Amino acid sequence: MVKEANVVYPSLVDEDANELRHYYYQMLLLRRFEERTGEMYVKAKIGGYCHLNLGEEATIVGLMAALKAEDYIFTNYRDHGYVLARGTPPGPIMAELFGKETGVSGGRGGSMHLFDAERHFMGGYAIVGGQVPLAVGAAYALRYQEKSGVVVAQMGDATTNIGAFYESLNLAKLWKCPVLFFIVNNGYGMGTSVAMGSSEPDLWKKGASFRIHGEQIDGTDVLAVRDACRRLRDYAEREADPVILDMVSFRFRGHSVIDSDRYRNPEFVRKGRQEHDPVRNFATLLHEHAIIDDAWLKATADQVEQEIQQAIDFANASSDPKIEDLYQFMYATEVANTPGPEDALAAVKINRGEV
Amino acid sequence: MVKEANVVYPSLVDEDANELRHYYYQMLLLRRFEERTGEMYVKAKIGGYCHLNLGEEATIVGLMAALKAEDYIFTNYRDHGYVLARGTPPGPIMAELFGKETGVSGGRGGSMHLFDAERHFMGGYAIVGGQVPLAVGAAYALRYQEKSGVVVAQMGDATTNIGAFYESLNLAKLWKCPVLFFIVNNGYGMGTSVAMGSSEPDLWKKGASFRIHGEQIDGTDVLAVRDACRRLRDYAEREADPVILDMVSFRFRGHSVIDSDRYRNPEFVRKGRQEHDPVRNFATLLHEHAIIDDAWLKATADQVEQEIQQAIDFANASSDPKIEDLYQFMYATEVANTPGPEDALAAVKINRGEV
Amino acid sequence: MPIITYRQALNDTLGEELKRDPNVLLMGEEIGVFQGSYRITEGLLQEYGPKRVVDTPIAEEGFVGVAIGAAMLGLRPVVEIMTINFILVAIDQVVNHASKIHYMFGGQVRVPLVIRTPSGGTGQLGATHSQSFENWFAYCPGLKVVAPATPYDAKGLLRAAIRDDDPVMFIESLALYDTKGDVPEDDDFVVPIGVAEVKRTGTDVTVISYSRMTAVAMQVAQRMANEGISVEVVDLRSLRPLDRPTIIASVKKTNRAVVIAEDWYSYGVTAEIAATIQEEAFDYLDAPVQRVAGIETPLPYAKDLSAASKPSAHSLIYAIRKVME
Amino acid sequence: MPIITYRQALNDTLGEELKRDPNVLLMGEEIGVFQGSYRITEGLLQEYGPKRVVDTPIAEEGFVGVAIGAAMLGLRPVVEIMTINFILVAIDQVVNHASKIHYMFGGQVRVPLVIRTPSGGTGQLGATHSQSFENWFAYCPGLKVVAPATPYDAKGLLRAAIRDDDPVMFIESLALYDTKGDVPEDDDFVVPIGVAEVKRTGTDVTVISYSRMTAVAMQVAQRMANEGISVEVVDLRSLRPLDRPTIIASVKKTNRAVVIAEDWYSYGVTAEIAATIQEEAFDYLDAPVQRVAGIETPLPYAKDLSAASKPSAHSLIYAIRKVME
Ligand SMILES: Cc1ncc(C[n+]2csc(CCOP(=O)(O)OP(=O)(O)O)c2C)c(N)n1
Ligand SMILES: Cc1ncc(C[n+]2csc(CCOP(=O)(O)OP(=O)(O)O)c2C)c(N)n1
Ligand SMILES: [Mg+2]
Ligand SMILES: [Mg+2]
Repeated sequence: MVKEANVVYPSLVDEDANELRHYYYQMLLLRRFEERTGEMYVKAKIGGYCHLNLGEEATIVGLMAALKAEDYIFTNYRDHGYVLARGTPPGPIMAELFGKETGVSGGRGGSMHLFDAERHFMGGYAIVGGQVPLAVGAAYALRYQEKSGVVVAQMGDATTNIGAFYESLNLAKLWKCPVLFFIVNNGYGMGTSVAMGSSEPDLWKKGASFRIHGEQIDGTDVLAVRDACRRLRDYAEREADPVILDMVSFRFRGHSVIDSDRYRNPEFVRKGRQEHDPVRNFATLLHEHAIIDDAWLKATADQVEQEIQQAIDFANASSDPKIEDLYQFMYATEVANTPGPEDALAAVKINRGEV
Repeated sequence: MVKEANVVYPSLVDEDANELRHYYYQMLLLRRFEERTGEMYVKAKIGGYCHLNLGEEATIVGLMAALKAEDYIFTNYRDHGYVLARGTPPGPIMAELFGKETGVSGGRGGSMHLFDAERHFMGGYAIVGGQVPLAVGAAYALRYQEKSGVVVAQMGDATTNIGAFYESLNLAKLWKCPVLFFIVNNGYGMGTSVAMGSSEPDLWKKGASFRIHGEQIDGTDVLAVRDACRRLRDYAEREADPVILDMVSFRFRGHSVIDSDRYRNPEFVRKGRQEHDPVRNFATLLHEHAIIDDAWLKATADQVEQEIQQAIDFANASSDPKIEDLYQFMYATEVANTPGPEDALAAVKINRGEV
Repeated sequence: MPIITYRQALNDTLGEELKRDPNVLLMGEEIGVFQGSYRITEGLLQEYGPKRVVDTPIAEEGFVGVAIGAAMLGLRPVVEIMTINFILVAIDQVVNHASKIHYMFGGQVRVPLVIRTPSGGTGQLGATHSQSFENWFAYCPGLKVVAPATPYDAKGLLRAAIRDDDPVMFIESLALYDTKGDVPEDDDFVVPIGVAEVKRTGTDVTVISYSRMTAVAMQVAQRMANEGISVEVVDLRSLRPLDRPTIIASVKKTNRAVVIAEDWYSYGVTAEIAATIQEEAFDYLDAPVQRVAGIETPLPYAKDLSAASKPSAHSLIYAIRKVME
Repeated sequence: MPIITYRQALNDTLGEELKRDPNVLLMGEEIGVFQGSYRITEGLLQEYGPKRVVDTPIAEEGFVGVAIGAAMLGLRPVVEIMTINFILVAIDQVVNHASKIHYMFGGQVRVPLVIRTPSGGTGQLGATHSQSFENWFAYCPGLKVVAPATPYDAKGLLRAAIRDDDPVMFIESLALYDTKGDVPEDDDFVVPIGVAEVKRTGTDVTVISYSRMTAVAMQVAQRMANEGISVEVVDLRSLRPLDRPTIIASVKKTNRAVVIAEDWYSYGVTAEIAATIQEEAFDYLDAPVQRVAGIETPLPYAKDLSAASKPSAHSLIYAIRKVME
């Protein structure tokens, strides 16, 4: 177990400049997608609970840069950025947030329950810790079927206090499952600090009771994240052994869009956003190394803006799921005595007072 | 965290001979109580599931020698020995196994659910791991009420794989609860060896993810157990800090009285019973130190036999709980619309075909 | 009587009970520093301090178990589970332990525990955040289950629950928190557990409901009155023990019954009430008991689908008309 | 057709499905080395090896979750939960995840999972080891819940469940394991999920039941025939989907119904059946539907109290007589 020293990248000579620019583009896409999502929520285009990835862009983009197509990802409810960075177009994601038929989950899931089978994005799960055993199960299946690949079990810091997490660590180690336990350590579970929730606040050490290796990584440095994820992903795959990644980042806003964040000192938040902004810091770095210039930044910002506006337009233009499709995804295997489209229409009409 | 070296007692000069004899007496009482319980089960005097403490006598007697009256004990289903060694007379315990009104739980609990409020024996709980958070809660209450004392959370080795155990470790450490996590490591959970169940088979290390100190102790040596429990009990009380005790012992028979133990090699079992018999080994030790002689052993055996026979006679002579008392302990605070004795009689008569 | 919100009634009661009895303490996620996910515990940490108002890690099974164990030693924990959906990870502690301890150990120890949690849900909360499980708890002997519909009952039942020596599941509803009503100032006012209330008298049909659906039923009863249909509303208030006599007395008078609950239709609360009525008032019934409840899918997120899946004033009116045919 | 035990029918079916489909695997506590707590999996580890027959640690939440995740990637796990009492620690995975994944993600992924577990209990198993929770699962959209009463149905439904692409709760009963009956040898024989069966035809009264209580009902029907009462027995077999048409058709014919289940009376399975019948066959009923179910306490251990708390042939006969009055 090691707490990795923060790696400093004095030179970016070994990097592919296009790739670096792509990371920045992706992080900005996430940033703006989430900011616009917040706006759409205020406009009541989006309902229910809605959690943003603001401040966690480097964690997500770095992870995705390290993963291969055959890998799988299971996340919690703070899931927009993951599916976006995995390559799902913004349109169907925004459409899902709008509850439209064209959404990634057909409008049935919403913000907390995104899914993209094609890209191995295996869902957002909104019960804290619930996704973790599922991820171990997916890794179990990979091993069973003798396939390559690893599975990411994404979670927040506070999730490491729930029983399902620990049972999962034990099973993953015991059954040689290639799982990255990917902890997005934004310092808080709602208003509860890591130290208030965990008797071992060094989360990367939480594998100690299970003989699982863990590392702490600066989750605001996209290259540090990518490198650690690549190394540990390959380790997990090669050795069929789980690992813990403790990704330290800063939560820019409240827990969800409706949380006014009144328990955090405003000065603390202001400073955090200034110092730990993964998007701006990376822009500065690329600028310093003359990999980007102001014109490129402007063009990229414009492009991102346009893409997200298109996504919003797509979502707005999309249809709601049809009422008669209420039971559509009830069962994968049809059996007797289950309701169908007519039953849906009849029941809904009664509930709406249309009969 | 240390794995304690097995302490050897070359001389027993510092020990009170009467106390040593009492330990032997208690261990023999447990041994014979359990053996007779097995017989009573075969005679169908006892029903349901029934788990014996055979081979674990030193663990239990050593623990009880270390505890104070103000301490509390929560156990799993393998609980007969604990309540016996805590001082509850054998009669009401056997009566509970027989399902009699005079039983320690009024005949309502049975083998897995013994209880003795007066002696702070806070129950046997038959859901694996279920007792562990309860024990933390009791310790929490002691601290809240600023009382001295500690709480024992007894469990088996295989119980250390369930989520409730880990959540309890975290809460106990975080909230400064004086809990002894008392793991009776008999090597198996039913037919599953420790290594098959735990990715960290050194169970005393399982506090590592929670900053909890743990020790492994020879659970077949009553003095080693007593000394470790005294020391760690006092530590837990003084520092308001939980500890883990990994008590290695040997399970003499199958998991429960109806388990034929066919998954363990008979030779392994024969050898284990020979080498790790806490009762016989302690007799040998006391004999060697001239603390007991054959006459004393004989007299003690006779006394134990008599006590247990009296317990069986007591249980046999006791009455069954009355049918009209079926709802008796339903609620502590009576409220409206709950059934009473007449309802019980009426309902039972119907079920029995007496109407 | 002052008019306050349901939220305020709960908040006041928690504060008053904290003050009254030093053994009362609150536990739960985000109830202190965050001041409560739905602000039920607002200000209480500030007033009573961290010993009495305990923020917990996300470990429902663990801290519910801790609360049970602490109750066994004489504390009186009032636990908040953020929403009833999350109690599934702690349900073993509630059902396999709390509900059985008093009975199974022959009455030697009490478990004076309250678990407060909002059930159901409106507003696109989605499949995992909008369920109702109070029927599960109502099924379990050894528990008491209450579900107040008004600020008055919220206060009276919460007080009764905290002072009761048995484990009480206290079911709330997000949609009720902002509703207002009269609440007595009397310090010893309680609403008894196990007793339903006829919240409105009527002669043509009895509507039986609890929690948020009682609010819906009261509105509908008012509307139906304009149409000349006299609706009696029986608010169950307690699901366990269930006040069958009050239900039956009402149905014997009106000869018609509709049961409404927000949970899923099959195997939900309405099933028990309908079964009870046909059993005990069969000869008085002029029509089958109608059940109104949630459509049986994991709740879809999309706005229209979501809204259309839950029972409403419309569906209640439809059922009343049907039973009056 | 060969006559075998219910246990053998399950054991055979598991073995055959393991052989038929390499993606089928068994998981659970003590199913391998120990050969099954109730010997349902006897010999299967020896025959199919540790890859296909997986002994798990005591971590129900974890391994049920692992099974769900593995099912999402195409495996077809058949999980044994030692008894239904222990599923409470895993119920979050079943209800908040398995039951919702197909629907909530718009049909993109399937969860072909079977959870086998015995429910209920006789013989002084005590408060924590003798409960029935199938009503809880039957309540949840997205699950399928079956509960066979005979070796024939055990085989046919287990096969259907394993070949089904949805999560299926497969409810067994300790007391049925040693019962015997005909089982077809045909390799493709299945019993369809969601379909009840009239196990005995009769004209005077319909008894509706499932699992062990169907065995009781069949015996009682035989006895009643001697007394000149013709009992029709409807075996539900599936609790979700519930085959309401078969129940209603029978009751419309006999005009009288008794429902019997081993679970607790209030809010149990019998409530749904009784409510359904009064709803859909009200005008055909000559008497209220009678419910026969367990007495509502944590099951006491003492022999007499324990035995007297569960429904029996006696209580069924009593109810039949009452409904015939
Ligand atoms: C079992 C359960 N308990 C409580 C909640 C409510 N809840 C949702 S998110 C959250 C905080 C989680 O914090 P963390 O794991 O750090 O993730 P973050 O939100 O910071 O990304 C809580 C308590 C839940 N969804 N599930
Ligand atoms: C949650 C739960 N799962 C499974 C069981 C069944 N069960 C009872 S005891 C036991 C083995 C426990 O082993 P261990 O903790 O080592 O204790 P021991 O029996 O060896 O004393 C199991 C699997 C249970 N009672 N509860
Ligand atoms: Mg966090
Ligand atoms: Mg063991």
